[in-house]
Amino acid sequence: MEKRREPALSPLLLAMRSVVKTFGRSTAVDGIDLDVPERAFLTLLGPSGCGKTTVLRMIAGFETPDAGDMRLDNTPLAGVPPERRPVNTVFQSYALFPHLTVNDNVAFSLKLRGGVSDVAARVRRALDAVHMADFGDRYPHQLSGGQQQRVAVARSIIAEPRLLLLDEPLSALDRKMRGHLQIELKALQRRLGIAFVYVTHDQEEAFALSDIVVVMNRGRIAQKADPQTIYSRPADSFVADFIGNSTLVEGRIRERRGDTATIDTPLGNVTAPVADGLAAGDAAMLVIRPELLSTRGEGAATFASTVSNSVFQGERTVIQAETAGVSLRFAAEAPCPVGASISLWLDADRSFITRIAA
Amino acid sequence: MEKRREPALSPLLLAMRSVVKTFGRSTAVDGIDLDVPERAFLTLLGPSGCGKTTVLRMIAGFETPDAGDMRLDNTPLAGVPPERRPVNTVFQSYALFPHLTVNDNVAFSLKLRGGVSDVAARVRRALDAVHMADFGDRYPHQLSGGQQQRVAVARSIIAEPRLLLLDEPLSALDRKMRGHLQIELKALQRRLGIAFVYVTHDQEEAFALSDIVVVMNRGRIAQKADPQTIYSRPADSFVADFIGNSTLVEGRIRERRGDTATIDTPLGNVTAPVADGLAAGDAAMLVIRPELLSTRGEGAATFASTVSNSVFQGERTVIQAETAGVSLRFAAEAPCPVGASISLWLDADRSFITRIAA
Amino acid sequence: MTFRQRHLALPVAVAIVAGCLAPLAVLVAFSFYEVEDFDLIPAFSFRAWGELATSGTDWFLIGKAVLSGLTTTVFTTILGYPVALALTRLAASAKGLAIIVLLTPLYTGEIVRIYAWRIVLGGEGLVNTVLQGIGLIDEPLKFLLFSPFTIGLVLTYNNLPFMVLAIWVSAEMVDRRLIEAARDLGARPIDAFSRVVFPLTTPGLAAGSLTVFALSAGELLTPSLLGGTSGATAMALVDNLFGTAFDWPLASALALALLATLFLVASAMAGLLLRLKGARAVIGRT
Amino acid sequence: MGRIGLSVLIVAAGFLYLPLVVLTVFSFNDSALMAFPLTGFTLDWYRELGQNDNFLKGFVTSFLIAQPVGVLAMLLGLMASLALTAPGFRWRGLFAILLLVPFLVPKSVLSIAQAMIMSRIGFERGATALILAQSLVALPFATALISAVMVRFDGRLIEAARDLGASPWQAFLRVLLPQLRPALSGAYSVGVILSLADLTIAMFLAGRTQPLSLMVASEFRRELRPDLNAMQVVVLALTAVLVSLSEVYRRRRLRKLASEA
Amino acid sequence: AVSEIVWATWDSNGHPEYVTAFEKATGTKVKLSFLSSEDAQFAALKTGAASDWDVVNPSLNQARRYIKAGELMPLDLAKVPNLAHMYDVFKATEKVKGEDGQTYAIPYLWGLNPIVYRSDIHTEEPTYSTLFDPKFKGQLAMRDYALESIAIAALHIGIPRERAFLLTSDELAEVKKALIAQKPLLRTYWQTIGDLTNLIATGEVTAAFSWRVPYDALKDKMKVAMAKPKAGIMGWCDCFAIPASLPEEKVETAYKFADYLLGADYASTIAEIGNYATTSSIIRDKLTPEKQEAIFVDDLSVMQNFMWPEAPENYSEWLKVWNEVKAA
Ligand SMILES: Nc1ncnc2c1ncn2[C@@H]1O[C@H](COP(=O)(O)OP(=O)(O)OP(=O)(O)O)[C@@H](O)[C@H]1O
Ligand SMILES: Nc1ncnc2c1ncn2[C@@H]1O[C@H](COP(=O)(O)OP(=O)(O)OP(=O)(O)O)[C@@H](O)[C@H]1O
Ligand SMILES: NCCCCNCCCN
Ligand SMILES: [Mg+2]
Ligand SMILES: [Mg+2]
Repeated sequence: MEKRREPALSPLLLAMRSVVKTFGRSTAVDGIDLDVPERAFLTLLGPSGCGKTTVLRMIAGFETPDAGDMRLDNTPLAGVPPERRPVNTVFQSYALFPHLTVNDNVAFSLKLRGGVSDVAARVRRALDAVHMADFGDRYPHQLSGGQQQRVAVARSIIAEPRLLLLDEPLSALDRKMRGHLQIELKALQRRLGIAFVYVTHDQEEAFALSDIVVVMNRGRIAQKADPQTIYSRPADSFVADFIGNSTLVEGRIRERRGDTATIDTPLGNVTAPVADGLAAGDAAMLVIRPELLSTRGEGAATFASTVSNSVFQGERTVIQAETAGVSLRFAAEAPCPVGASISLWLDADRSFITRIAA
Repeated sequence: MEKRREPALSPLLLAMRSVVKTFGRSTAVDGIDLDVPERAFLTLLGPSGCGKTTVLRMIAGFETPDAGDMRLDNTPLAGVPPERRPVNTVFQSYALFPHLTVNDNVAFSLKLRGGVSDVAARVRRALDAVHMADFGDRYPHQLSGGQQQRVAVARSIIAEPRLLLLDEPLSALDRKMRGHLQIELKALQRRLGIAFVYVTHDQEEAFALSDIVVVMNRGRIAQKADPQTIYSRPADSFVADFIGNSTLVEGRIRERRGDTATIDTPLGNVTAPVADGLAAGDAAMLVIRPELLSTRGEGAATFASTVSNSVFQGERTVIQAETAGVSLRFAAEAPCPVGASISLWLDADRSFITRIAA
Repeated sequence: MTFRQRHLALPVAVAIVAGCLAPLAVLVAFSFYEVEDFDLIPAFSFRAWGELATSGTDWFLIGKAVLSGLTTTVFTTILGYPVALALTRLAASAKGLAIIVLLTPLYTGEIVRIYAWRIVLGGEGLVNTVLQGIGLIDEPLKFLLFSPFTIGLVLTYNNLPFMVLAIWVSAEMVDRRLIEAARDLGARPIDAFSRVVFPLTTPGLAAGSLTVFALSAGELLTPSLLGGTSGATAMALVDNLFGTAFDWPLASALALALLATLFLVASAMAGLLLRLKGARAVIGRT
Repeated sequence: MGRIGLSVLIVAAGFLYLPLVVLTVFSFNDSALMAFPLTGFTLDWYRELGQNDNFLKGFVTSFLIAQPVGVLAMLLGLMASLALTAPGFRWRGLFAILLLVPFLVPKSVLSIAQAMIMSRIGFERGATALILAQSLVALPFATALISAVMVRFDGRLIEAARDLGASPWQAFLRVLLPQLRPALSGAYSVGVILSLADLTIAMFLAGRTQPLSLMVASEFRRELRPDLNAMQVVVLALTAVLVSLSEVYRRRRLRKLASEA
Repeated sequence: AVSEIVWATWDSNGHPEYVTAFEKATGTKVKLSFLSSEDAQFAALKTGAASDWDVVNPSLNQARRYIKAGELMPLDLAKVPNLAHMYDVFKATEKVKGEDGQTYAIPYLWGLNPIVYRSDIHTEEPTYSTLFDPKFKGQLAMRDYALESIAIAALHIGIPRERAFLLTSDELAEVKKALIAQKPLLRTYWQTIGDLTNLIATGEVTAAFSWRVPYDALKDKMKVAMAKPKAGIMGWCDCFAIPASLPEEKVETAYKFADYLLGADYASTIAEIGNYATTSSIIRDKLTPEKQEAIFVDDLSVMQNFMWPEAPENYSEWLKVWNEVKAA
């Protein structure tokens, strides 16, 4: 396990094709194609109930797809029971064994395997990685929520699988601890060459950690790309809306010139980079990310607007300003009095025109 | 229930005095004083395992304090069973009733009360508020994690208690949904004049929603204040470190003049606002929040430094730069190549000198 | 064919078929026999079934068995729940001891226990002596012994541990956090019981009810030794027909009728309990 | 534990132990009659009992028969419960009905029919026959008890175990089994109790073996003597000791089993 | 020689010390297997569950059904010399003979079933009608046994003792009424003699149709007496018999055992300890008059007064009546 091949062409570890899963009348996963290259860190993002957990459960072997094909190392997964898949999971619900201590929970897979000589040391190391080394003798019900979650993480990484599935593994942790564990996880992944399929609701986490981000919506994949692309060139208005705190302004494309287009919106005409396939006359969406708006900028477009809301969030204050019936959101370093009139500059070259999601 | 008194002097709803709770040998809550005024939105922040849930459980009546006094409306709470406290809880573990549908889970408290005529309508409204109206007939195990969490929120708000305890109520939700629900919760709180005690790991959420933020550390309260104060004048280095992404630089105070002092640090001498009680000669900590550092500023202090890390996080990129053995963190709009030499300006007037935590 | 969990049913089914259904088949055959001079004659005769069909006594006693089973089930349920729930609150280390304490009374032989009850309930027995001693009554209460009351009391006693055990193991599986959630939402302990604990323990209640029903409907010794002149039972009648009367066809027919009736009632009871709103969702999960 | 819970347990224990206290008292009463008033203290009944080695033999026989019955009922009940709760078991309903039969069938009739079949196929009556028949009768009780726990078991834990590399069997041993422990020991105890209390089946199937219940029943046909009480007290004490010991032992074994597997 | 024989019998007939003489004399061990009821014994033989019994114990009045069912072996009486000492009543009985005229069972122990009563409460000696007397409501008991109970009720309503076991359907109906009317007067039906002893000892019952056992057990502790009703005393008698299936090699020993039961050793020990008389006169004259009286052999005419309970032709009807009475 310790010895890993050097990556040749980053071959595919997992391939899912047209995979469908329904529960009774409701379709949880609606025909997705998903490739996980070896050693990749792939993150699933998407609204609550969009099918992320279901995808992980199919990979782990707890749900059987109703249709479609799944392969690991190019071998079909159908019929392979969970224990024979080189996959481990951090469950969204932790699923710690209530009758075992933290140590025994973490040691579970090593003891099963048998013949592992340094179980105690490895358990200790795994618990150290999640800052839980002092809690080895406790039972799960004697731990706080975040502590339980960290044990769940330790339990899954100790087996050093080829593919690790993490279902919101850090959701119950404070920012500081989350930061520590992100670093630990990333280091582990690099050291062992494990591939991760990671579910998180923390977009900063997703962007910071991932090689590939997959945005899901209602059982389908809305976009698959590297974080930068997802962020700056969202495939459609759903992704644009879901990611970040962008303001979306609907309009119609006036004219297209190569990779840019001019769109006619309630804010006026804006010229910006445009998604492939959109042509003059199409209805489209202008995506304005908060950092593209500023009160003292040099951009092309300027909007006179009125502050309608101002919320202190620590490092910054989120301000909402109204202009021509559109609510623009942006971050400022200092609060603004509600009702104040301000001018807003838009860095239109970095905004994006995308298609309207179905 | 619908009719609420106007606030006179924001009288105290809940008062905890020197409350202690131990589990076996470990002390979960170590003598805290906590006041919750009527209609207040109070947030508990703190590292995993610091005692937040335990505080909520004592307020709700599931744990009996080992020592100390708890009063609600100036009446001692000791001996009052949970059902007789005008308090409802969103449990960290949801604790949905597995044998009841979503509708019946949410209707639980109304049906108990009896004589409520519009149960169905109110259930519908509560589910609407959490965007779960379509799931009324499902059983909890047929829901995704985030859906379950939203049902838990709906179930607790429907009874319109005087005090609502929320233990990481939105942790399993995506940013978008979390935003919606934050607005719903805040609106509900205003409309009904309910007081909230809220636990979250999302600091932006805490700052955006709260009237009072309480930072806990190892069963004690490290600081209680409004969000601005917590952020800009952390009571000690623990709070400073825990909140935000500040860089902490240890030093010794050279001299103090009124509310400012000059501190001698590896970065050089910096003059900045200082915490009460610190005097010349004291060891102290300079707190540099990321937004106070910039590559093109006008501040007093300038540090020549080398970029050591740069992480894309969506709206911004977090950059780490080394100078004089100190790692400075700050946010930039665009990534920086690692190894680049940059000059950093510090807005020292807005930084803060605080005491070193025990 | 690879091994699957459900295949475990096979050995069990074989055991029941060989050990129980085969003998029952023999009884079915007997029920169509004739008896002549203490000899069973294989004849396809409906004599036994005809006699059974028209016998008021037989059906009365079958009905009595059902009634006795049901009332005992009800009493043990009412008494069993508080005890079982109290047991779940014991410290883990005390539970092993508790199970022993709970079951030990049943290790005494039934007959000896029955005579102990006579001493407790008799005219010159413990209860009457005490009550007379403190002046609550002048004459001994005769109904305490040799009456339907006695049967009810002792059957409840004999079966209570089984019911407690079944509810208890089931109640141990109820997540305490659910009870807390109910209390938090305004449920008094009694409400938390009826709305959360009860529905979630219906599998245990069903197990306990079946056990108690089967055991008490089939009781023979307690009614006959403590029930006085009201102690007649279908079980005793079956025994009597087999042994004393040597009317095996009728005995077989009666036994089969009794079995069928108890079977119907037990299935209805289990069905009812498991169909309760909550139990279904709980069981649907497996 | 709260005051209410404690008082419930005390009252329950009072009720359950009332007859036992009475027979213990009379086992020390200086009269051959089990009737009030008490006449004086004596150990005669115990002395008499000590001289009657039949009782001891009977007790040992009963105990030795009850153990395998408890174990068999527990194991078969466990198998039946696993089958009943198995996913995709098409014959679940039928199987459940089958399990009800030994529950409800009148035991005397059943054992007569069993005896006839045995004599037909040349299976000798005796301890083995008795153990098998009693286990069959205890089986539904054990199954009901174990199933009640099994249906409420959180399947996610099994998933977690499988995820971590456990085969179904290992997941069963290491995750399900430890949590079934109370139900299993309950099933075992019920088997033991039904076996010790059984008179009916023994009457027809015991053959040359003489379990205590048969001896007590035949003794009691003649007269009720306090040595029966003394015997019962001794039996109780012995059983309590043995049950406690075996409980301790079984817990160890289960734990060991779970940690070895 | 055979090392062991198994004797299925009542524990009161077969205390270990009753058979030590036999064991010493023959070197064969007697293993006692106690019966729980006559019916269980018959059922055990019938189902083959009795294959390990070598000697069985039918009662005189039920012997016929064992014989009819073919469960017993015809006996060679020449192998039981002690038969010579048997009282004539027993010698003469037809109940142990099959339709083939052969003898299948040998009566060896007998007694009578009196009314046992509390003489401090019943100042007049009870008769069967006492058991139907509302004056004693709640203090009376009958045996849970159709044959005797119905016959007693028949005597009570005036049917002559000759016909007490030969009732017509109409008479049975009358008897049934009487028995149902009697129910509220009864404290309970007794199941075993130990049971009845307990009932009398605890004051629950003051008069009951009984065996002699309670009298012997209680006479030193309370005022109890036995009544032998003039209307007709119920006798009982247990028989020796060999199951038809007994292996050839054990038969000799079984005969020896039969002879022992009719011999002096058994008769004197059981008279001494159990207060029972065997069917043999072999030791009668050596007993003290008190002992003779105690076991009813002082006046042999008592045997003439016995009503030997006898299963009637319409026994199943009797049983039905009795079950109906109990379920009423
Ligand atoms: N039943 C218990 N037995 C022993 N220790 C316990 C028990 N419950 C909680 N603790 C300990 O008390 C401390 C506080 O727990 P608590 O659940 O209040 O933490 P928390 O602040 O809510 O943490 P988190 O953010 O991880 O949920 C933790 O260290 C925890 O391990
Ligand atoms: N057993 C089930 N029966 C019916 N519907 C189910 C079941 N399990 C999941 N679903 C539904 O399938 C959809 C996808 O669920 P899934 O758990 O995969 O969502 P998710 O993306 O993980 O959401 P979350 O972020 O809230 O955890 C949801 O709408 C959910 O309600
Ligand atoms: N119906 C059979 C009665 C036989 C009685 N035998 C009694 C033996 C005396 N203890
Ligand atoms: Mg999920
Ligand atoms: Mg917590």
